[in-house]
Parts: sequence; C-alpha cells; structure tokens
Amino acid sequence: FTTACGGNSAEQGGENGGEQLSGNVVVDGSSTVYPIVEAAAEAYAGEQPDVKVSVGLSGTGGGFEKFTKGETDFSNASRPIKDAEKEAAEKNGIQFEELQIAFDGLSILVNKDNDWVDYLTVDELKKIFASGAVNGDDKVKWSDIRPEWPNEEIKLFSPGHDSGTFDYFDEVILDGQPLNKTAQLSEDDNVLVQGIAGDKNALGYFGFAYYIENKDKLRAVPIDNGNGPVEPTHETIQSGEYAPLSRPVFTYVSVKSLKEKAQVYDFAKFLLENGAEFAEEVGYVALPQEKYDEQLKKIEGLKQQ
Amino acid sequence: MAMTDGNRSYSVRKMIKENKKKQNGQQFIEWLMPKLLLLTATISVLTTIGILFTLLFETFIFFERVSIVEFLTSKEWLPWDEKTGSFGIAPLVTGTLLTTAIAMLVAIPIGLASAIYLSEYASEKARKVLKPILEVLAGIPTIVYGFFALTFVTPLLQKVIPNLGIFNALSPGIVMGIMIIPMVASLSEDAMSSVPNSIREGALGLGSTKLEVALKVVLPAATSGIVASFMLAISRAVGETMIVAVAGGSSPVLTFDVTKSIQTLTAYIVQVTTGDAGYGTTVYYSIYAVGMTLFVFTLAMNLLAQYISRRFREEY
Amino acid sequence: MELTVVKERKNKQAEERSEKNVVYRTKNLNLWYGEHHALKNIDLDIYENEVTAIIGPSGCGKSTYIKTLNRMIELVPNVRTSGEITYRGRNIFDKSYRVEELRTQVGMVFQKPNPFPKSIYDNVAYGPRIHGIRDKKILDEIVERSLRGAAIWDEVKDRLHTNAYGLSGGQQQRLCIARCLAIEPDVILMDEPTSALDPISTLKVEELVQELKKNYSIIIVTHNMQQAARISDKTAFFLNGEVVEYNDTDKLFSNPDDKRTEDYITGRFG
Amino acid sequence: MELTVVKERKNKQAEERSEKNVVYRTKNLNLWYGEHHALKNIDLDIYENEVTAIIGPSGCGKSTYIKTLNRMIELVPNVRTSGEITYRGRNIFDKSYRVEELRTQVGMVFQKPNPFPKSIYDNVAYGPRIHGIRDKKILDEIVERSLRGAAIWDEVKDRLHTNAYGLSGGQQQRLCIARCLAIEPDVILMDEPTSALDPISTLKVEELVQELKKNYSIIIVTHNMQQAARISDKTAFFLNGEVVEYNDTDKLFSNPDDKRTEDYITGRFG
Amino acid sequence: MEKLIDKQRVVQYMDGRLLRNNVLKFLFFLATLFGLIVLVVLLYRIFTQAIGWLNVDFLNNFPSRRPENAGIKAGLVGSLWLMVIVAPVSLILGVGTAIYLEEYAKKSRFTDFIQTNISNLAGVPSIVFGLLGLTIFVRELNLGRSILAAGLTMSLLVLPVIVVAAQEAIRAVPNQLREASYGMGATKWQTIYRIVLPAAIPGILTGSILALSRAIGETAPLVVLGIPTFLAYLPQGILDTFTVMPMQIYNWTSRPQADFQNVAAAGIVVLLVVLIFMNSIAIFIRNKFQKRY
Ligand SMILES: Nc1ncnc2c1ncn2[C@@H]1O[C@H](COP(=O)(O)OP(=O)(O)OP(=O)(O)O)[C@@H](O)[C@H]1O
Ligand SMILES: Nc1ncnc2c1ncn2[C@@H]1O[C@H](COP(=O)(O)OP(=O)(O)OP(=O)(O)O)[C@@H](O)[C@H]1O
Ligand SMILES: [Mg+2]
Ligand SMILES: [Mg+2]
Ligand SMILES: O=P([O-])([O-])[O-]
Repeated sequence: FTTACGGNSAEQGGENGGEQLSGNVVVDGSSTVYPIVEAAAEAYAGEQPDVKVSVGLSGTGGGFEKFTKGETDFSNASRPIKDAEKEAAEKNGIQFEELQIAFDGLSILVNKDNDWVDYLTVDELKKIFASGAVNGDDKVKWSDIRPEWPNEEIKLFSPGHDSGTFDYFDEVILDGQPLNKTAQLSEDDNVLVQGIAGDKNALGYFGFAYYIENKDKLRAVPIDNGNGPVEPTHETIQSGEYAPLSRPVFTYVSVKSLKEKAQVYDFAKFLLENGAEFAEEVGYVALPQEKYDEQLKKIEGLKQQ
Repeated sequence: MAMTDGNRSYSVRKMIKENKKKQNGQQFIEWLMPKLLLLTATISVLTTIGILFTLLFETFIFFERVSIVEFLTSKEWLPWDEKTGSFGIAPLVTGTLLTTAIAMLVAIPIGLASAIYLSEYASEKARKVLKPILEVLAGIPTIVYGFFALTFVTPLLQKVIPNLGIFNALSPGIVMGIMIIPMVASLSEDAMSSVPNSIREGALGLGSTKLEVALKVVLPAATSGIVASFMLAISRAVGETMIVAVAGGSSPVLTFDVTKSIQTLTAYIVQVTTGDAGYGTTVYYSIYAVGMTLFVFTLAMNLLAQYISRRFREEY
Repeated sequence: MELTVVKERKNKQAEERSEKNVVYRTKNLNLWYGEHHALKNIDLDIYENEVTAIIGPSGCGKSTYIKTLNRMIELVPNVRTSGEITYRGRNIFDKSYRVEELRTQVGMVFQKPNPFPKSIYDNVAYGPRIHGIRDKKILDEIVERSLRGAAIWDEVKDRLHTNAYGLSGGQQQRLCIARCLAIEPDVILMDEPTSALDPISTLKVEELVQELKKNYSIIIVTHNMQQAARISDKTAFFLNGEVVEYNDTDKLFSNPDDKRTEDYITGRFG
Repeated sequence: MELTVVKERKNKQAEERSEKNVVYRTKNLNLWYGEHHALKNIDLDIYENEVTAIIGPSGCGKSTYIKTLNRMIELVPNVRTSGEITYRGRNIFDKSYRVEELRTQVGMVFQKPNPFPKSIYDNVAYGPRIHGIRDKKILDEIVERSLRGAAIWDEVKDRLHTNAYGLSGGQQQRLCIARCLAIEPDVILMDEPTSALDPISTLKVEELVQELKKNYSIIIVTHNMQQAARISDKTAFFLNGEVVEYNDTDKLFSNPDDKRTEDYITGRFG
Repeated sequence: MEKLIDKQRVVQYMDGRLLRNNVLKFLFFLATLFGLIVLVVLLYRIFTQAIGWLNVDFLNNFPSRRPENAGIKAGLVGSLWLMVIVAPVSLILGVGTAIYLEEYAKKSRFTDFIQTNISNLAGVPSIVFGLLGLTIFVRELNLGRSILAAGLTMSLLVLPVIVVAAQEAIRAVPNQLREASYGMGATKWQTIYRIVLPAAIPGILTGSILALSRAIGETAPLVVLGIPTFLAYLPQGILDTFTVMPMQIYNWTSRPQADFQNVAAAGIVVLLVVLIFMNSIAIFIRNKFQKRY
C-alpha cells in the first residue's frame, strides 16, 4: 500500500554485520522524542548511507494514527500507547513493540528573581495547579501556600493539554483533577521559558532539556516527595530519586517491519545501542544500561520468530 | 496606393483563405479550450467536495458523541476529559473573532492607506521599489511572526498596558494585521491602478486635489477589487494558525478582553493534530467539527462579501 | 456640368446592377438593449465597391447598426435582435455562420482608438498572425504597406517596436486603421474613423477610402456631413433608430425626399 | 461687407486693450518628453473674453500645449519645461502657485470623453461638491443648468441617476463639458471637444462657446478649420512644436503671413 | 448668468482642502512606511541572530542534533521541489478558472456557485487543506508523503488567491481591446491568449507571487500530511519524500538549545532570499508589462 514510504529492502535475512543495507525507515510521532531519534538517524546515515531514514514530528497522537494504519515503521511517543490506539492497531493487523529510549524529567521552574521558594512538596504543587484547590476563582497567592511567602498571585505556566508533558503532570500531580484555570498554556516549551523568565511571580513546568538550556534565566525548584527536597539533575533522574516527575519516553516499532525489513531492524538496534549517548547529547537522561540491553534482546527475539 | 499596387507578390486575403482551410486545429482548440477551462474551474468545486467529504464523516462521529446543542450553546470548551469535558465552540469562535478583528483594524486602514499612497501619490519609481519590499512582509514564515509577537510586540505593549498577559489576543492580532498589510495594499493598489488615467485627469482638471481624486473617484471605481482584497485578508486572518498558536496561548476562554490569553479555532486544530490526543478519542473527532465550523463560518462571511462586492461593482 | 453627367451615369449603372452586387442586405432588423429599442425595422442594401455613409444625430443608432453588421453587438449583454442581415447571400445570424469568418472579411475601425498594449509593429501584425501568417518577411511587408496605407508610416517607421500607447490620439487611430487594413478585408466598417484626425490625415484617409473602394466595400459612420458628401456613393440618414432616408449621396444632399432629412442636413434640428 | 467692418472694428479694439486683458502669457516655452522636444520656444498671449483656436496637424503639440496651461502635463513622467507661462500675471510654474487653484479657474474638456464611473448627476455635481457645495437645491440647479449648457439635458433628464457609461460617445463628451461648466471656470480649455459630436450637438456647443466667451476666455484645439474660422477670435497655427503663426482668425484664414500656414489651410500638406 | 458658485468661498475652502490633502498624504506615507519599519525591525532581529551561522556549510548540511552542524540543504531543495509542482499546477488551474469565469461562463447560477465556492475556499484554513490532502492525496490516491501529494495539497491551498487575483486582472482589461481583436476575426481563444492574458499578466503575477510566497512559507498543512522533518538525503523525483524549509525552521525554534534559535534565524534568512529571488523575477516581468490604459 504505501508505495512511497514502505521501503522494499533488497536485503533479507538475519545477520547484517558489515553489510550495506538500503531502503527506507519511516519514523514519526512525538516532538518530545524527535531530537533523540533525529540524532540517531543522523549518526546512522554515516554507517548506512543508502538507508533513507526520515523522521517526522506529528505528535504522539498523530504518530500513532499513522502507525496504526501501517504507514510508519517507528512511532515516537512521550506516553505509553492508549487502549483506543491499541484497538486500532489490532483492527489493522499491526503488531508492535514498545521501546523505552530515555528519561525526561519534568522540571518545576520559577523566575530568577524569586528568592523565596526553596522547595515544593507534591501536595503543594497539587494545591497550586489543581482547579479550585485553594479558592473558587483559582487565583492562588504565594501566601496561600506558605504564610511567610509574598502576598502576591502566582502566575502559572503549563504546557497545553495536548502534550505528553501535560499528560504526565496530570497523571502524577493533578490526579485527574482539572488544571487551574488561570494557568497560561502553550504548546511550545520555548514559549513557556519566555513566560516564566518574564514574570517574577511565575511558576511553571516543562521538559528537563529546556531547563538545562535556560539555567541562566530560570531556577528549578527542588521537589519533596516525602524523602526531602530533590533537585532535578541527571543523576537524580536516572536513579529515580527525582520522583514522581521523571518519565520514560518511547518509540514503538512495527513487528512486521522489524521482520521484513533488515534496515528497520538494524536501525532499531543502532538506536538501542547508542540511545544513551544520543539522549544525553540532546538534553535527556539515559536509561540504565541494562534496560537497553534487555530491549536489544527482545527485538532480536522478535526478528528470529 | 500600396494596397493595390501591382508588383505585390502575394495577397493577404488569399493567404488567409488558404490558412483557413488548414486551420482545423484552430477550430479544435476553440472547441476544446472552454471545456478544459471548465474542467479547471470544476477543480475548485471538487476541492470543496473533498473537504466536505473529509470533514463530514468525522464530524458526524463527533456529533454522535457530543450533542449539537451543547456544541452550539455551551460556553465552555474543555475537551480533554472524556467524562467531565464540555464542548461549547463559543470560546474558540470568540478567540478567532477577536484576533481577526484586531488584525483587520490594523491591516485594512494601513493597507488601504499604503495602496492609496502607492497608487496615487508615489512616483512610478517609488512604487516600483516599495511594493515588492512590502510583499516580502507577506512571505515571511508565520512562525517568525509568532515569535516576533511574543518576544518583541508583547513586551512593547506591556509597557503601555501593564496588565497585558504574556499570552493575549492583542499582540498576535496586531502582528497578524501587519502580516496581512501587503496583501491588502498590493491587491487594492492593483485595483486602483486599473482605473483608467483618463478618469484621473478628468478629476484633476476640475481642480481636485490628489486626495479627492483618490477618495472620490478612484476608490469608488475600484471598490469591487478593494472589497475583494479585504475579504481575502479576513479569510487569511481567520485561517492563520501559527502566530496565534505561539503568541495567543492556548486557553479557550469566552472573553472579549484582548489582554487575556485565548485560543482560536485554527490554533486548536494544530494543537490537536501535532499533539498527543489518541486516535479515535472525542478530542480527535472534535478537530473535524471545529474544521467544519471554520468552513461554515467562512461560507457565511463570503456570501456576505459577495453581496457587498456585487453592489459596488463599477464598469469603465 | 460634366460631373453631374458622370454621376448620373453612375446612378444608371447602379440600377442596372443585379442582385449579386449586394454585399449586405438588411431586412426588417430590430434591436433592443434590454428594454431600449435601439434599431427599428431597418431595411438597407449595401452594394459592392461603394462607400456607404451613415449619418444622423448622436444616439440615433449608427454605431449600433454598424456593430450589428459584423455581429460585434453580441458582445454587449442583453442585446436582442429580430429580422435578417445577409452578407453575400448568407444570413449572418445563421448558426452555421462562423462569426470569426465574417469578421475576417468585414474589418472594423472604431470610434475611440483602441490599439493593443503592444508595439506598433505587433499591433499591425496581429491580424495576419492570428490568421496563420508567420513568415517574418511577409509580415514586415504587410506592416509597412498597411502603415503607409493609413498615412502613418513616416511618423512611426523609426519606432516600430515601441509601445503604441506612446502615440497621440490621431496617430493611434491611424494605427488602428492600418491594423484593419493588414488583413485585407472585403468590407470595411468605420465608426467615425476620422473624428480624431487632423484634416490632412483625414484627407489622406478619405483618399484611401476612395482608393480602397475599387476592391472593397466600405461603410462609414460620420458626423461630418461634408465628409459623407465628399466620399460616399450612398448615404443613409438614421434618426431615433430608424432609417429615415437612404439614397444616392448627391440625391440625398441636394434633394432629399424626406422633410426630416432636409431639416437635419441644413442644421435645423438635432 | 458689413461683417468686414465689424471685424475690423473688433481688431482695433483688441489692439487698444491694455496688458491687463491678457489672461495667459506664454514666454519662450519649451517642453520635452524625455528626449523628445515637443514644444519649441512658444510665445503666445491669450486675451480675455476671446476664443482662441489652436490648429495644426496631428502630433504637432496642440494637446501638449493646452495641457501645459493648467499644468496637467505634470502628470506625464519625465516631462521637462523651460520658459514661463503667466496666468493673470502670476507665473503658473511658481512654487507658491497651487495647481488646484489654477485648475479650478481653468476648466478642461478632453479629447476622449472621460466621465467618472458614477451617475450622470454625480458626474456634474462632482466639481461643486469638492469645492464644498453641499446644498441639495443648489446642486440640483447647477446640474440642470450645466447639462442644459452642454445641450444634453433633454436626453438625460429622465435618467440622471443612471451610470454615465450607458451613454453614447457623443453624449459622454457633452456630459464632460457639462461637468466642466459646473464649476464656472474663468478659462475653459477644450481639446477637440467636438470631435466625437454630431453636427447638431457641435453647433450647440459652438453656440455655447460663443455664449460663454462673454464671461469666460476659451482656448480650443480643433482639427476642424471651419470650426476654428467660425468660432474663434484668434487662431494659432502649430507645426512640429512651434507656433508658425498667431493672428486674428479672419486675418490668418484670409491672408496668412506665413507660407506654411497658407499651405496648411489650403490642404496642401500635413 | 447668475453665479451659483461663490469664487471667494471656493478659494477660502481651498486651504482646507489642500491641508487635508497634505495631512492625509503624510498619513498615507506613514502607513506605507509603517510596513517598512516593521520589516526592518524584523529583518534586523533575524539577521543579527543569523550572522555567524550563515555559511556554505549551512547550505550544504542536512539537519543535525548539533546546532553547528545543522544545515538547510534538505529543506531548501525540498522547498524548490515543492514549487516545481505548486507553481505550474496552481497557475494553470487558477488562471484557467479565472479565464473560464470571466470570459466564457455566462452569468448563471452555476458560475455564481463556482464563484462563491472559490471565495469560500480562500477562507478555509490551511490546516483543513492538510486534512484534505492527507485523506485524498496521501491515502486515497496512494501518493504517500511525496512531493506530488504535498504539492497538490499546496496548489489547492493557494488556488483561490490566484483565481481571485487573476479574475480582477482580467476584468481590468478594457473591453475595447477585446472588441478590436474580435473585429480582426480573432477567435475567442486567440483574443484571450494574445490580448487579454498579456494585458492581465501584471495583475495575475502580483496575486501569484503572494500566493506562492504563502505556499513556500506554510508549515501547518505539511505537518498534518506527515511530511518528515529529518531527512539525510535529497529527493530524486516527485514521488519521493522530502522536507521543506519552514518545517526545519519550526523544528529549530522549538528546540531547547539556544543555538538552534540562531540556526532557525539562518534558515529564515535563506527562506527570505528564496522569496526575494522569486519576487524579483515576477516583479521584473510585472514591470515590463505594466500599462495604464
Ligand atoms: N450598451 C448599451 N446599453 C444600453 N444602451 C445603449 C448601449 N449602447 C448604446 N445604447 C443606447 O442606444 C442608443 C444608440 O446608441 P449608439 O451608440 O448606436 O448611437 P450613435 O448613433 O453611434 O451615437 P454617437 O454618434 O454619439 O456615437 C443610444 O440611445 C444609447 O444611449
Ligand atoms: N506621453 C508622451 N510621451 C512621449 N511622447 C509623447 C507623449 N504624448 C505625446 N507625445 C508626442 O509628442 C508629440 C505631440 O503630441 P500631442 O499629443 O501634443 O499632439 P497633438 O497635436 O495633440 O496631436 P493630435 O491632434 O493627434 O491629438 C507627438 O509627437 C507625440 O507622439
Ligand atoms: Mg457612435
Ligand atoms: Mg491631441
Ligand atoms: O509531541 P508530544 O506528543 O510529545 O507532545
């Protein structure tokens, strides 16, 4: 069906040691995961110049829509696949395998000039961000949280409802309660950076990578999940200490492609073998090495079937 | 006389007659062209049918899940929660209307004024330089305008309006207007340029100032072209996506307060199509209903526009 | 005296001419612009190798009639006609009559000069080109000959490839005449062709008309009664969309049958 | 015989007139369209309450000269002038001279009819309106009077509010004359105003010109030498951008000083 | 004749008229200047960011995770490929439609319908065209995420703008020119092709430049089509996948690393250069043909 996208590799078969491969690898999906896969694709082009890897960023949902129709080989996702999407895949006879490729840490941020917030607990976060938790009109003052903090309204910034980042925050902090209505929303994390950097009373959250790059403009707030305040760093995220605000990001691979297209398998292997390096390079946090090894075995198994 | 002089080697009349016999090709072209052209004209109809086909099916599924009454009357657009969500289109519509109105308040006066300047006051040379430069404005990718609005215009406006939110309707509206200026200016200028010079001379000969020529003679004569340019501009503003998505925020709130964050119909569609929403969810289907709303919206506006344009058309 | 004799002989000849010398025969032609009845029961025969002048006050339907002869009138929306016009025996309103063929044989020069926004050369070469003449040398020759014919060659020969809009009104009109001559039509319709020309050019065009009539038939609308009297063989006097009188030119001007004609040519009304 | 006496008396009077009766004085005027030298060393005085005719072959610069008189020529790009034109003693090229004021006092009727794409009424009312006349009753009166003045009232009085483009060429031109009369100018420039008119309308306009000259000064470009002879007091003969001869009309036509004038008026060249 | 116009008042009134003329002329000039000033500010911001990042490597490199290695090559070539489809398809369809409506169609309900339909399409947001293209070209016609599919989608997107501009231009050609041509025995198509179209070219081009500029800067519908952002190869034909400059730019602006903002600026500069180049060609043609009748 997908003449232009579905590659038809010349090479078939198990081993691909120093072998030259060709054909297409079509990747689409989450914009959050995009940089990691882009890095992999870029490096892969050096190894296998004849394999044409393309990476899109239709978003997690958009990516799955195409993936479940069989139009792509990989679908990047900043959240696990949903039941409705699974059903769609099943209906179209698409089998897939979930691969974790890195951690993303959600950083909670305030303005550089904010000198009063030392840390926040998960409950405090919920009180601030959930609608109606403090009062009816959702206007929350710093002093409502801790009396010694200024008597000024908190300006909230959050990624839009349709991002994987919000989804995760919703799940672990809001626990299903609606978001504070006064929150300023944007789909673009750089836009949120601008917002928080421009307002002394700002409080917001977004991906760890954006915090790392804007350390000079913003300050990350340590989070207390019952074991004392923890600052988001590579170490705390990888070790799982920075909880509950770190999450894995994924790519889903089509089993059919994995079996039938040598270049897809090869790319998946390349991604897992070098994923740690690429993730760190573009601002994410690598998984523990054994996680990558485990997944490598899994796809090898799938291919052999 | 030359026409009849004897040493002439040929007769044009005869040559034409002979060519006529050979010219079955010409007749074929004459027969073929209207049909080919009709075919091209039909493409636009097919496009509309295609859009309807694309939108209707999914819109239908959406309205199986969400009542059309809620869609039209509810004042809240909270589509994210399948259970507690509410699907009132009003906030998105007001967001769109608000930014479009602001954009038009910028683009129409400035664009028309530029058109008058270029067509009636500027020298031929100045026009030849200025017009293309203005058109560059139209070609800058809208994402650039989005960041321009967010990082330049909003802070600038905040100096004047202290309670202006970082995301608001005003700044993207203004920037969208700026982006549309060349469209209004260029197309209106074309309409005004095509008013014959002899008419201008007639007016100037009566002692008119250039202003009077422009406003009382040329503008009325070019009304249909100018109205057409306005309509294209409005359409462009309604359909513009990236600027409002970046600088307007994504808060679908029913408000006419330009200092507040808003969301437009288009920004919502981008938000969902580039976002996370699962395929098959109500949110997913909602973008088709929103698309349909945009479609109906522009249809209504265009019928109005056509009525206006028809009333003002002049022949010369 | 001698002149009168010549003219009389001419009239005789005209009467002796058989049917086949009629170029255009108009029978009971009516024309409406929407509701406005612009031509009423026109009956008019136009003869070969003659100059037929059409005179009458402004708005009487002269332009309308002449535009009907090559079906140019069809370009105006909401025009209705009834009656019949035959050109060389064929009804021009016939479905099978191709309007392009008619207009190739019946050239037209308009009231307002209307050169194309092209070079002078391209203006004149337009007609030959659309009729399939591509040979550069022949085109050059046609262009020169036509421009000479319209008495404008000397003024434009050094700027043949500049835009025609740079010419003065009179020059433009002569260019339009040249353009029409370039396809050597059978009949030439002229709607006040000299109204924008100076007397010298007018004279040249008048001479040209006399010359052309040896081979062509010419129908000319004019306001200038002297011109009509000077150059035409027959004259039709139009009034309010009707033909009041149609006669040999010298008869019409010297001894009109109709009182209204007399009043008009002596300047008593308008 | 009597006529000659009257004319002679008139000539005397003209000579007796002092400087203050000069409306326009042109001194050593030169004009170039880019490189093309279109007017050469023009010297010409135009007197009050007279009709001055300008004749000459096509392209000789008549339109150019008349357009210079109300500075309409400035609309053409790349036009350069040297020399001086004074209107009622003031140099019209003076920086301080407002061109709108000049043109309000010096009305113009063009060669090609150029009505505005508005109703007939609005065409005529345009001038008065821009000068601040808003009173409906006065406007109505001005419109009627101007249309009557241009001998077109009867034809259009029932459709004053229909578009001017529905009129025939001749009607359009008369409308343009009416439009010009509506602002009651001091001088009226006419560039072949009757070239699109039938003789009756022409006659009416000519009569009108005679009537108007009691109060106004009129400069008229015409191809029609009879017209020039009929209506003008003075005539200037242009040739190749130069004034060959400028004289009382009867003198110029009966006994021209210059050989070229004689050749031209007797139709010997062009 | 008694005078109805008071000369004195006319002269008094004239001061006001001239003042109004001068004031408004100045305002009109300011309005024109306003656009230019914004443009200068915008360009200044972009150029100061882009400087240092604009070099041969930038033109020669594919996208990269490292800002210093990132290049626009894939996007630049892709955008040009896109124009290879959009320019001819939209011009032929657009001008064809305009000719049909203005020259051939009798004023009927059907033509009214087409007309309404076109102005309506002009208002349909680009993103909806993306949905259309995805459904029809990518899926139903099985063209995949190819240059052809995207080009056809973009052609339909800009079609209404071209149609409307071409219609206005064709309408502005004086009827007397058509009459003159018909009078020579020219057929309808000859008249259109040789007289009407050449006279309408300046207007058609103006509209088309605007339309094509829009197509070259448009992101949203391509995102919906699923056009990839990363490619390390160039398309070989119209059925290959590709990427375009605005998608690259969009991606760069949303990256966390500050240097990518500069890369984005460099990308914008390249896009603008392409636009200006396109405009110049069209302006050259336009100025060559522009006439006032
Ligand atoms: N397109 C039109 N629609 C409606 N009425 C028209 C149209 N063209 C001409 N008429 C009317 O038809 C009548 C005849 O017009 P026509 O142009 O034939 O007059 P004409 O004799 O050529 O006048 P002129 O000498 O002024 O050119 C006039 O009353 C005119 O107003
Ligand atoms: N805009 C222009 N650009 C260049 N040359 C021009 C322009 N207008 C007129 N000319 C030239 O200047 C000369 C004088 O033109 P003008 O229109 O004054 O002649 P005219 O005496 O009015 O002729 P006509 O009787 O044909 O109207 C002509 O040779 C003409 O070609
Ligand atoms: Mg006529
Ligand atoms: Mg002239
Ligand atoms: O693109 P996302 O789905 O990760 O927001």
